[in-house]
This record gives sequence, C-alpha cells and structure tokens, in this order.
Amino acid sequence: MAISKVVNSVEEACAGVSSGMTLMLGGFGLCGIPENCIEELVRLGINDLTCISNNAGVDNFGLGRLLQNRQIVKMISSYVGENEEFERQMLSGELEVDLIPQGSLAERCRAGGAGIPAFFTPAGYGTEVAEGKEVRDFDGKPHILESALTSDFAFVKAWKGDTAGNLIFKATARNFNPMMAMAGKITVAEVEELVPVGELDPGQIHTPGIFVQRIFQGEKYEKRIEQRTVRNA
Amino acid sequence: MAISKVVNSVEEACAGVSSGMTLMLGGFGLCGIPENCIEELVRLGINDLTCISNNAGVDNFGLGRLLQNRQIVKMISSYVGENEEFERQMLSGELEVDLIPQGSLAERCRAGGAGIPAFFTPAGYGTEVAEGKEVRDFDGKPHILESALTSDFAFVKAWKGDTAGNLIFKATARNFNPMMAMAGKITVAEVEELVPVGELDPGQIHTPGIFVQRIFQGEKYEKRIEQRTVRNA
Amino acid sequence: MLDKNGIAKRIAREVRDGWYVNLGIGIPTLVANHIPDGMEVEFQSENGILGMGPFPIDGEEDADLINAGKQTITAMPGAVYFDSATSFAMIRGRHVQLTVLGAMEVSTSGDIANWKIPGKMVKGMGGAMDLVASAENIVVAMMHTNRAGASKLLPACTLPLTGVGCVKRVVTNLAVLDIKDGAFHLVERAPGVSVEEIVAATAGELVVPDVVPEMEI
Amino acid sequence: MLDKNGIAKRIAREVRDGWYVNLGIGIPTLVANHIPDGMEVEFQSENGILGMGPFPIDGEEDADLINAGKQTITAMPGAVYFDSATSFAMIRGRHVQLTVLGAMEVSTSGDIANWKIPGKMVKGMGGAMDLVASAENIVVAMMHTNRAGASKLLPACTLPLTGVGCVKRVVTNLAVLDIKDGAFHLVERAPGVSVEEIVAATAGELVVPDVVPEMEI
Repeated sequence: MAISKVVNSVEEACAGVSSGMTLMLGGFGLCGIPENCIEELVRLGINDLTCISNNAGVDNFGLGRLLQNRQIVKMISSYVGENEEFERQMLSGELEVDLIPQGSLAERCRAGGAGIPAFFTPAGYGTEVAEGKEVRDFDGKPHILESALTSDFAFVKAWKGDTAGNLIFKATARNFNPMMAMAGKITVAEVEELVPVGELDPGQIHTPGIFVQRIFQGEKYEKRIEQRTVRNA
Repeated sequence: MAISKVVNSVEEACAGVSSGMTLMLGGFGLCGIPENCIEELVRLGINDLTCISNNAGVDNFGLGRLLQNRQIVKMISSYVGENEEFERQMLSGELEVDLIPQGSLAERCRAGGAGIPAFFTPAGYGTEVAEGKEVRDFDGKPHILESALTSDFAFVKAWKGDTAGNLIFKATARNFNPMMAMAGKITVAEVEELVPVGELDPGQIHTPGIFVQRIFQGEKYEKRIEQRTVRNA
Repeated sequence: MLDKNGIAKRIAREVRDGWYVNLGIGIPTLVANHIPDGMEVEFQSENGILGMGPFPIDGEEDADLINAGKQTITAMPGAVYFDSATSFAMIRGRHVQLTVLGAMEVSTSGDIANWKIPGKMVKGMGGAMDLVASAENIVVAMMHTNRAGASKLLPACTLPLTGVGCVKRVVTNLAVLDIKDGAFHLVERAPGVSVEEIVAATAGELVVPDVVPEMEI
Repeated sequence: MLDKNGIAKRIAREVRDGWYVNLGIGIPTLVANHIPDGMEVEFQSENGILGMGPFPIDGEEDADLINAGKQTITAMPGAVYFDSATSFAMIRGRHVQLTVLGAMEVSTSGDIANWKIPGKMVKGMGGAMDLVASAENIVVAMMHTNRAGASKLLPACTLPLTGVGCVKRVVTNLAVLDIKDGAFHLVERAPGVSVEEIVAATAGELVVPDVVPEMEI
C-alpha cells in the first residue's frame, strides 16, 4: 500500500523548520519556486538561514522576500542576476555568499541525494571556485573535486503530485527541483494540483515519491514572470 | 529545426561497428535489450568486442548469442546469473570479466555521459571490487573512487522514439538504457514505434535526442520473458 | 524450525509503517506476502520500480515489467518506473529504509559474502554491494547451515566479501540473531528449536542471554 | 562596424548543420534569429530545454517556459524539457557542439572573465563556468572595447576568471579573431573597419596576416 505523504496545510508542511537551518529551494529565477512555502518561511520569522538556491528571486518576490527580511545569513547560488538587494548585501559583507557554477550546483545536489560524497568536474578549474579544492588531471585535462550538498529541508514546487509524493513538473519549471528533492533530509513538495494515488502514469513521474516526505496543494500561485518577452504575431 | 537522426535499416544503424570496439548494450536480463542490433552484430561476425552490459542475456538469446559465437573477449557487467555459457567462459578464463556493483555500473555510465571522470561511492569497499582503487573517508565512512565508462557505440532499445532521437521507455525496460545512451560516442536507438517529431510530449521524454545519433524502428521484437511468474486469479 | 516462508514471515515483522523496502532474490522476495493489510510499505526493485505488486495473473504478464530476479510482476497504484542510476541513487542515498537479502556466509563482524565461490561459481554481485554498503537496516535471510551441514555464521567469511561490517540482523530457519561487538547475539529461537541446536549450528562466537524467547510468527 | 545584431549574424555563420548550440544572455541570444531556414540546429538553454523556439506571441507567454535569461520563450516541435543536472550532463559531457557567450575580458591565452568585478559588481557565473570548461567550440560575442573605450582583448585578464585557455574565437563589433599560440590572430574585419582601428583597440598581442578579408554577413 502506497505511503501517504499528505499534509493539510503549508503550516504543517513547514513544521520543524527553525533558525540556523540549511534549506534548499527549487526554482530558476522565479520559475518553479515554492511560493507558498517561501511565504510561510517569511511568516515564521526564523533567521540565520543558509539557503541553497540557484538564484534568490527578485527584490520583492521569491527568496528576495527572505533576503529583504534579513532572515538569510548565507546563500549558496550560481547567479545573483538583477537582484539588487542580493548584490548589495553581498558586496557590503552582510550576507555570506558561495557562488558555484550552475552545473556543479545541480550535480552537487544530485550527489547529496544519491549518496555520492564527491565527484570531479572541469567546471571552475583555474578560477576562484577552485580555491582550496583538490585538482586532478583526467585525460590530460584538469578537474576539481566537488562535494555533495544536502539540507535539513528541501522545498520544491511541482505542477502535479499524488498523495504518495510522486511529482510531475511543467516545462522549464522543473530545473533544480528534482535534485533538491533528492537531497533534503525532509523534502516538502508543494503542487498546483494534488491527485489521488494511481492517477499519474508510473512511467511519467519526474520525482519518485521516495524523495518526498510531505506534500500539499498550494493555496495560490502568482507565477510571476521575470522577463516578459514577446514577438509580434 | 529539429535534427533528424533517422537511419533506414539496422545495417545502416550499425555501420562502422568493428572488431575490437567497446560497446554498451542496454537492458536488464532480457528486458529492454536492443534485439535487432544484437542480431546484426551476430550477422556482422565482428569479434574481440568489449561489451558493457548489466547481464549477458541467456545462452541463446540477447548478448548470449554473441558469447556463444565467441565474438566477445571482455564483459563489464554486474550479474552473470543463470547464463551457463557466460559462467563457463569466465571460469575457464576464455572470457575476461569485470564484475562491477550494479549501482556503480549505472553511475559510471551516467558519469561517462555527463563529463564526470570519477566519483566516490561506498559500494564495494573492502571487497575485490576495491582492489587498486583509491579509498577515502567521508563522514567517517570509507568510499572508493570509481571512474567513468564510455563506449565507441551504445545500443539502446526504447518503446517510442521520434525522428529527433527523443526516447520513451516502457516500465522496467528503461533500466540501463538512458545512461548508456548518454555514454556512447555513437548511440544507436532502436524503437518499437518511430513517430514524427512533435508527437511526443516534450515534458515526458526519458532520453533527449541530443544523446542519440541514430534511430530506427526495429523489424520485430520477440521480447522473451526470462522468468515467467504468475499467480492464480 | 522454519521453512523459507517462515523466515520470510518473521522478517516481515521487521518492516515498519512508511518504509521503502528492497527485497533480494529468493527468500527475501517472499517477505512481500506477509505484510499486514493496510500497512503503508512500498517495495523497490533495483532494476527500476517502486511500488512493486504481486506476480501477474496468468496471461497478463508483461515482458517489460519485471523485478530484479527477472520475474514478471505487477505495479501497485502509486508505482513509479525509473532508470538504474536513479534506482541506485535511492539506495546509495539511503532513501530505502530496509534491505533484505540472502547470503552464503555472514561473520561476527557483520561481513557478508553472497556472490562468488572462487573457481566454482560466480553469479555476480548485481546490486548487492551497493545495497549492503548503504542500507541503514540490513536483514539477512538464509538457512543457518549449508547443504553440507556446515554453519554459515562464521568467525570470519571465507568467501569473497560483498560488504564489510554491514549486517546487523540475521534471520535463519533456526533463529534471529543480532551482530554487535564482534559476536552473534541470540535474540529469538524458531519454534521447536533449542538453544543447544542453535549453538551447535553457529561457528562464530555466539552470545546467549539467560532467556531466549521463541519467535512469534 | 557591426551592431549587436551584426555580431550575432556573423556568429550564426559558425553554426553547422546538426549542431546543438547553447546561446548565452545578451548578444548570443540574437544568433538564433540568423540561422538559415532548413538548417537542422537545436538551441539548448541550460535551465532545461532543448529545441528552444522564438519568443511567444503577446498573450501566449507561459511563466513555466523560460530561457536561461529568464525570458519567456516557446518550444519547437521535437523539444524536450529536463532538469538542471541533465542539462549540465549535456554540457559537461560535450554533447553540445557550440557555446556562444558574452565576456568582459578575453586574453591571448584564451582565458575569459565575465562574472564579477571585485567590490563593484557580482552577477554570478551561472552556467558559464560549466560551459567554458567543457565546450569544444566556444565563440565569444562582445564589443571590442568597454564603455570607457578600453580594450577587452588583453594580454591577461584582470578580472576574476570564468575559465582558462578555453576561448578559440572572438567576434566583436570590429573583427573576428582566433586565439592560438598565445596571441590574437585577426581573421576578418567588420565592414568599413580598418586593420589600424582593430590594432588600436586590441591590447593583447595581435597577429595580422597580409590580407585581412572583410566579413561576409
């Protein structure tokens, strides 16, 4: 009998998250971010958080909300982009930031979830990223040793999910969500549509429920677009 | 405009495969094996092959056919199982065999396809598998360094595929096929049903066409069952 | 003394609500038959399914749907299929709570051997090395002695190892034993089996408490 | 002298039939507009799409379908979506044949800097470090000089590096240059640009052949 992962509210989903924890948050820019959980983290008012997320949203949406509130002490990301508050806190030294190549960030999360403590990659060799890391040549090409990332909680956002925690993502809203789901000690999935077990095609699940500890249907999704770009019809 | 990978026959699909090459072949037991390509490899009569495949089929089907014909000099596998000819050739020393933990085999293929030359895993520590390999502790637990696997050709079998090489596998016939598709210098996909580009849901592709160089619809599939096990209705 | 089904039945009592469980080939496969109705448990088979169901009804078997023993199976509601790399990510990443597998030999230090008899027999390790290296809970299901009557519970394994220091519990036709502090610890006797029989069949150091309850199965 | 569109148009001529191409943010994104009809080319965006199409028609934009620049996009027939780990498996595993990206500085040894100005500006490297470390063909698209008029083609980069010894070709508003043997090699002049102008705008060692053809674009 399938293992039910359903919780009844975002409050229940975030129970146990506390100050000083390391959190992973899925999404790329504002695409595929766990909107409801982020709002709950803001409401909880916890702080000293280390957040692992490719970006930090924008100034007033997504992870940017937690940055504005100074709830984050450290970000592990690949891109700051146009988030002015992120850049300001980093340059002023208020916020500790580990910038990591995007592919290494994705792979380090996957490694954390897959029980692989470290792997070699060519990305970042000869740059700041390689400082203090072991370098080794393979086929005459230098690689650096990168370690796995895990977190106390991982917050991911999917399109559809079933009560057993199986997830399907929509289009490019998938991004970091599957790897972070693997790497969280407790993984919380919020979904646009929660369906009974058996409704999803077992061959078409992106994240198997084994990686998800809690699932709920988010109350509302703004799904803000960061760069609305269109062409003439 | 999508890149077409279609070839017109199994002969064309296997063009360039020659004696002494390293081949990867998808499948687990007889489930999800590239039946048509294997028959073509038998017909081509090439030999001195190194084959990377979880198993070697059974005595008279799947990779077992190549073993019977003494076309293989080395197998890289995780399981011999009930294949008597495989076991006989191995014990007599006629066949060189690298036995690898199944998870390490899968991950080594993925690593080969993903540009990761080596990674640490706990599997095999303290066993024959660890001989000659670097050992390192992470969190107080010993791990061994495993290297990536690649091949001259990878042969995979999918359920559906489109002309751009995008693949969908059925049920547990997926197994090693996606990782081997990633790791072949030339990856040949045979499918039960080849459809025009645009027919498959872009969110439901298991193996993106970028990993596939040639695709064709197999003429026939026997899909033999190794252990037919049923219960009473 | 237990038969294979009895061993499976006893091991089923190790399973907890909410657990993902990997069952090896042979006796372990039978464990699935003894899970109480309503218990939320999912079976993983390392060839790529979570939520494995019973064998199919005759005529409904599907060559594309098998377990790690290459047997035709079915999928339960909520099942998922995935590739081998993802499957072992679950195993290596400790997302599977319990592994049950067979063994040729087990030692007092928790070592296990089950894949090779040099010069005679090589089955290959399959997924066993990955499973034993990573699983938090490993239960070995096996006969207490081999066909020649020799103990399979040894001071040290004589066959090539599958894993070191990983087995914590063994369930045999004679007993349930825990492995700790370099010794086997007798936990339960099989119905009708005396402590003396177990002592005689165990080659490795065996710690016997004052009271050894008989299994409830 | 070329404008941004001209640079993109010239780079489009580097693209070969059957190639998968990753286009960075800015000028590189424009390259997609200049691929000849009928050429079989697929664009990868590292956030998780292969087969990226043009921007959507007004009103049809989808928040769940963006490129690495966070712009709303469309998907071509045959497109695929995937996660970030798979995306970088494609990149790191050298399945993408061409990478086009912008730069703040490029050196005569093929080093590139494009993610940070210490103390002033930090955008982050995003996927650029993975791309430059692995791509077989990297073309840098940029202005020859910065806003202050200083050359961006240097003997050595002054800013924190994105990658070392990886850039083989640079296309600027003034010229096409190859990087080899520790020097820039002038390959083509932009229309109406003299060799002297290029020499003046290039701080790193520049090898100028006897004949420098004007670009055909």
